[in-house]
Amino acid sequence: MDFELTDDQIALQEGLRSFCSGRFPIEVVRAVEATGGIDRDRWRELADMGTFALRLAEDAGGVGLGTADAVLAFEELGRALVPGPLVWTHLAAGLVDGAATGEVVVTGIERDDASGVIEFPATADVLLILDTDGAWRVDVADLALAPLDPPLDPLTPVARLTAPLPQGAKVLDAGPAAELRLTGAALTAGQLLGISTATTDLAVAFAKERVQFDRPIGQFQALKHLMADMLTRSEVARGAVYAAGVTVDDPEVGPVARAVAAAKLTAGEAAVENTKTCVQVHGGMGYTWEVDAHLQLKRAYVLDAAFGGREHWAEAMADLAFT
Amino acid sequence: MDFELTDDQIALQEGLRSFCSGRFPIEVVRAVEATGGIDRDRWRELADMGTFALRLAEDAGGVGLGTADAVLAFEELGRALVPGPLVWTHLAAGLVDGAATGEVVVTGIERDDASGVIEFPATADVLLILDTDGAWRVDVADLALAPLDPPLDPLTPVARLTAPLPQGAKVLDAGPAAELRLTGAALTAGQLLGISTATTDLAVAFAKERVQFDRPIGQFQALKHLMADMLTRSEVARGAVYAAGVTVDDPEVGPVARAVAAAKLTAGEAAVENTKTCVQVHGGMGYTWEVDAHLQLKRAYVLDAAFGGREHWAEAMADLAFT
Amino acid sequence: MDLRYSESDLAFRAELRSWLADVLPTLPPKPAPDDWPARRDWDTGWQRQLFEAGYAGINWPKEYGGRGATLTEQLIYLEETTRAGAPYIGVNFVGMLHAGPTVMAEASEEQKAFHLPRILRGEEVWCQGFSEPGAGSDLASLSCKAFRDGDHYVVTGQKIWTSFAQVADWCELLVRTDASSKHKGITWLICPMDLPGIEIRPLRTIVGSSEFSEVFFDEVRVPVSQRVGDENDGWRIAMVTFSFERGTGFISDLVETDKMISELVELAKRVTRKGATAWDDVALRREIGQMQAQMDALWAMTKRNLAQAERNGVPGVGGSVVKLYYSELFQRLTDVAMRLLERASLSRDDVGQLVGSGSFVEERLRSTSFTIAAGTSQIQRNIVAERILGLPKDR
Amino acid sequence: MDLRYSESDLAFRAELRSWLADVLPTLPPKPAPDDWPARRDWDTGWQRQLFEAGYAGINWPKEYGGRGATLTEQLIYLEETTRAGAPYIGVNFVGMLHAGPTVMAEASEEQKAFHLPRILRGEEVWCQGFSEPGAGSDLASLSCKAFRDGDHYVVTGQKIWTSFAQVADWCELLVRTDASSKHKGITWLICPMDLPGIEIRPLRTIVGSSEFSEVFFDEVRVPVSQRVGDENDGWRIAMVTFSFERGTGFISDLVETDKMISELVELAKRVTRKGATAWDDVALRREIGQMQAQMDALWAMTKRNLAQAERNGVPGVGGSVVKLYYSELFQRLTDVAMRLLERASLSRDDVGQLVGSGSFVEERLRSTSFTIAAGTSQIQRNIVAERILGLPKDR
Repeated sequence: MDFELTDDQIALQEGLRSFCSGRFPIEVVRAVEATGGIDRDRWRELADMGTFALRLAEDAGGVGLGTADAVLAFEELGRALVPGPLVWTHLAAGLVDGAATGEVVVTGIERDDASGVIEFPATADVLLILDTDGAWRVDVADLALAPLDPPLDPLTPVARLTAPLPQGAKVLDAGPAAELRLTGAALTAGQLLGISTATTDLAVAFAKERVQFDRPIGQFQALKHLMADMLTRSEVARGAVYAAGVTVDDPEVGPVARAVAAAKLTAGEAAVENTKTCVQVHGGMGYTWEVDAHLQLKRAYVLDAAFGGREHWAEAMADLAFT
Repeated sequence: MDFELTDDQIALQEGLRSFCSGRFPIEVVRAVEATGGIDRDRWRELADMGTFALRLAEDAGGVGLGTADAVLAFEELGRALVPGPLVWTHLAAGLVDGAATGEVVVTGIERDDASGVIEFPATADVLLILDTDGAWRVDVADLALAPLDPPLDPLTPVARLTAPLPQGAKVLDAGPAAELRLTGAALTAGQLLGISTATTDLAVAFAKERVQFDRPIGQFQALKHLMADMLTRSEVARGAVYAAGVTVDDPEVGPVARAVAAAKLTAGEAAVENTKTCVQVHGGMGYTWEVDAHLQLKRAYVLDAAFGGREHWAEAMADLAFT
Repeated sequence: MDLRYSESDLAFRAELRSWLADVLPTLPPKPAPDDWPARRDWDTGWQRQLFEAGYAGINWPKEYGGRGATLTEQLIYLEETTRAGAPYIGVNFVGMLHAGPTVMAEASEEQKAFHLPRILRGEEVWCQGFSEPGAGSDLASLSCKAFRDGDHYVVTGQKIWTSFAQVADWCELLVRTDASSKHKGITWLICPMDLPGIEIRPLRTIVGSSEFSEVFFDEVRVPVSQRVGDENDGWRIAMVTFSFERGTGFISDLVETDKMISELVELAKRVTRKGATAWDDVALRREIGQMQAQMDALWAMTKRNLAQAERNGVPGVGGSVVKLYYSELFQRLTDVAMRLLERASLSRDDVGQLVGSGSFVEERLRSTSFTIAAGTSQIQRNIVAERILGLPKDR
Repeated sequence: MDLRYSESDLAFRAELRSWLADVLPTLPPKPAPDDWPARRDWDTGWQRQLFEAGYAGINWPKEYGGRGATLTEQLIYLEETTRAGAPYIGVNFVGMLHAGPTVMAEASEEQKAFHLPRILRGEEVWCQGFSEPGAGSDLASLSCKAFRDGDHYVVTGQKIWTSFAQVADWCELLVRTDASSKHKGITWLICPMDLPGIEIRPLRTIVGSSEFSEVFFDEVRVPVSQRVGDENDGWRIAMVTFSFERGTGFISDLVETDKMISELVELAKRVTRKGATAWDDVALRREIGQMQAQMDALWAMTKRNLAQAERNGVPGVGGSVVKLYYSELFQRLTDVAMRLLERASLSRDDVGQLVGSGSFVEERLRSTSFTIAAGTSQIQRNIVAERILGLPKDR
């Protein structure tokens, strides 16, 4: 047992981080509001970095890495607030032609999701549907959609289904589809973890700079303690998120669903609570569109609701651990 | 509308407070641990102050005041941690001979309380039972009891019923018994409010005195804010508790059960959270038997569980307000 | 302790309720959120209507056109208008709740006679020039400076978080007139917003709206006669403003919060999961029941504050307690809504049958400011700890 | 990242588990809680048994009688012993987890050779003389003073919160040797507890127990040879002790917390209300599910801390994070139990069929100390904010 990143994993993490800061600086991220949440050129660059093909076998044109590695990559994507249906397109790699290479953008939904909310309706090509029988694909162009404006997250446009979901073409059976769902939750937890860390960094940097009452506000114990709690939530969630990745790859080390439950729940908690705190630490500036704190907050809520919210996973954990 | 204490109410409050500090200083309170939770002489003094006969009509030998006044009195009894089945004996005044005068000590239980826990088993004379059909009396001497040691609160000794409760002799019909239950909850909320205020005072006094890092610890923002939250919880609960008293007396001003729900829930919250915080503010000293903080904490838990805990009242409030 | 409304209170409530029932359906449609001139017209039109019906400034003195009634009637007014869904105070906010009461307490007779009736009649719109980029929680460190030049103050500097600046006629403006003293070097001016040298740049908020602006002053000449109180006594006067804000200023927010709890229940009844409605979920019921209990308690406390203000004339620091408690309660409430909505929370528009879902999402975002604006929760806790509990000041 | 246990880890776990299964049923009955001599015998007897079986000091070097194994094996040891309900470390706590590791890191070869094997064999019991009535969170302000008199330090002063003082042979004692400096005027002594001038007064805790004492020193003569490290270098050495406490010192508490969650579920299944068990209540299930998720996350984080300690040799400040999180989780857990038990929470004895109810009540009281002892949560948050996040120090 050595639950620390390997040198390869550190290299992957650093590679993604430098890619994101180079190609997805916040101005680029903010600009996708005007283009339906996706910039096709940058999307292909994401594909070139292996974002979608990361876990695909090498002989299928993939990178051949595991979920533990993918979680690290998605942490970086989350940290940089990279927009788009990243997790769904990643899950679709190998199931939907062109997903792995970034030619086709795939969004997704659970068939029993009563909200009928579709993300990236104007820019995604394919909708992946998960249900208890398997995974299915539908062309987004074939869906009856009504606009929903404005979205919660300006970088995650949404629409609403106005007719029942078509059955779609089956791309996966029930068993592997269930695994796909858990993988999706684990990767989303990775993004949430990235946000929870980024927002802590943003709050701390601001608190060191901002002076009130003749001292940096980070010297006030009340704010200091808020930020200590941010770090605590992030670091605890990091344990669970990394463990979930490892467990998906190697179910012998523990029950996969339970590991994913712990990851999704604690990462959602860390991201939502930390982004709220970051806004608070910023005071009035946190309430502006100009400061990035609101983008982190909004994305945290979007991802917290994806692949099962905290209540879902709390109940699932109770069932998994005690029955 | 003038939701401030009248001069008579202020006089009542001050009278009780000075009585409690004179006759129930903490040494006297602590000493009842050795005598089963009650000192009969002091109990009669409580009766002489009108504690039990307060709401009894003057022609029945009572003081003829209302529940709004009784709530103020019980706040003071709570503040001073006066021990004994004060609420039950007060409720029994007029129903059980000798209760009003302090000759007979009355404890009580809800018939459907699965715990079967009886308070003051060795010292109370009569057990009052509340159920959906009314109120009933049983002699404590006739109960089959097994000891429970040690009690949560050293000043609230308990035992457990080892046989089903006898039916008892009916002393009240269903309707007035239901009112009695609400009054009991309101008076208990009064005690909880008193504790939440007393424990705030204790924490603040300590924080002004105790020096660490060359300054009074009350200057540290983290502790300051903990205590600000104590005051906030207490004052909000005070509104609800006083309103509950007024509403019991004058149901035209609002639904009684809802007013009691708000009072019992917020006062329980204030007392439990504040007493925990008081222990924390005291640091190591809060963990000792010598400092009174633990007695407040333990009593807060005892009273929070009496006449319906917070979950009970939260659910009741949802039903009362929204169905 | 008496919670009964008097006969005259009850009559007032009945009369107001019936007036609202008549008038509200006749209001013109609301203008677009960012059309500020139209919003000014709409909001001041409503203020004028209130004035004509005798409902403007319930507890303002009659001599300025107010109703001269009790705080209890003010409470009833806020309850009834909020519950009936009457228009929000809107652009009249600063005039009615901040600048007006301050002018009433501290300004000269001429200033009072000029401004107060106009505020009540909806003829004047005010904005607030207090906060600066460098002076937020530490407001007294403000640096927008003014020097005397004959009969004028010449003002240069920047303000921020100025609501309705685009359409305001007047600004309650705090300026630094003595750089050698912190609290005792501040002056309170009534600044006409049409003077040369004032530039307004709207700020975009977390919800994308533009009610706040940055306001830049470049050698703006404000007549000395526009000063309220003495030179360098502006901090004390500003504290009067805050005591109103922290006193009874939050009552309509409380009524709003109470209403939101009921609306959350309605929303929960519309959300289905696992073949039942979310309102059948006992955890949610307890959570909402707890919040309603806390809300009822807070409301009861407010009635106590009111009774104390009625007796002593001045609202106490109890307002900090109200603000701390309701702002966190409101945020919790909207967070419960976010969890309840699950992926239906992804839009600020109502999602299908879930009437109201969008407004809860919007309120979740908007309410992030509740623990920040008008004194952060951290500042409020300091106030409670130091002024009520007497704990030693930070050093 | 690898969460697989190695073959040798698995073998160690199997062997230990089987040994525990054999040995635990043969243990004599536990002595009464306040019979300290009997408890000393019992606890040191168990330590001796561990030693003889090769399980004392899993990660202590072999030269002192330890097993010289990895931190992973230490983790397995703590998991298996806690899960099997093996005796708590008891009076060996200070020796095994505080004084021992400090002696190992900082003491002379003679001191190490003398004490370490004896601690492992259960022949020495230690207590801690750090805190004073006036020096709690601000430990460095301690005033128990020692002056040199030839080959002795003469110690006069008072210590508090000294666990097991009644039966300890040695005390890790911090004394003030230079009043002119705060942190650099402290010396770390190994004080024999049988010296003349030492008086022990047990303190009664919130649960009525007497494991802590106040210890009074009246001109106690401690040989200079008993000093660890240099004179006035004791603060640095004490920090070494804390780094162990804040490093891997909480692992058994985590295992204990995890076990308590399962026991809470068992208890919930025994509590009936409204014709169902409390475990059928979805709110409780979610609450417990959430706590289990947090616990699993914390456990995973601990494995990361361990991997880092294994690589770098020294446990990091991550221990503050562990302590903050688990202590509040544990308190929350016991608070849930109190609500669940309703009036059955009125006793620290099990109420009828509710096996375990009493221990949850006791733990609720006992755990009030978790956010206080070994650095309050306030101090831990300062550490996290200043040392990990680099926020400026308070002034």
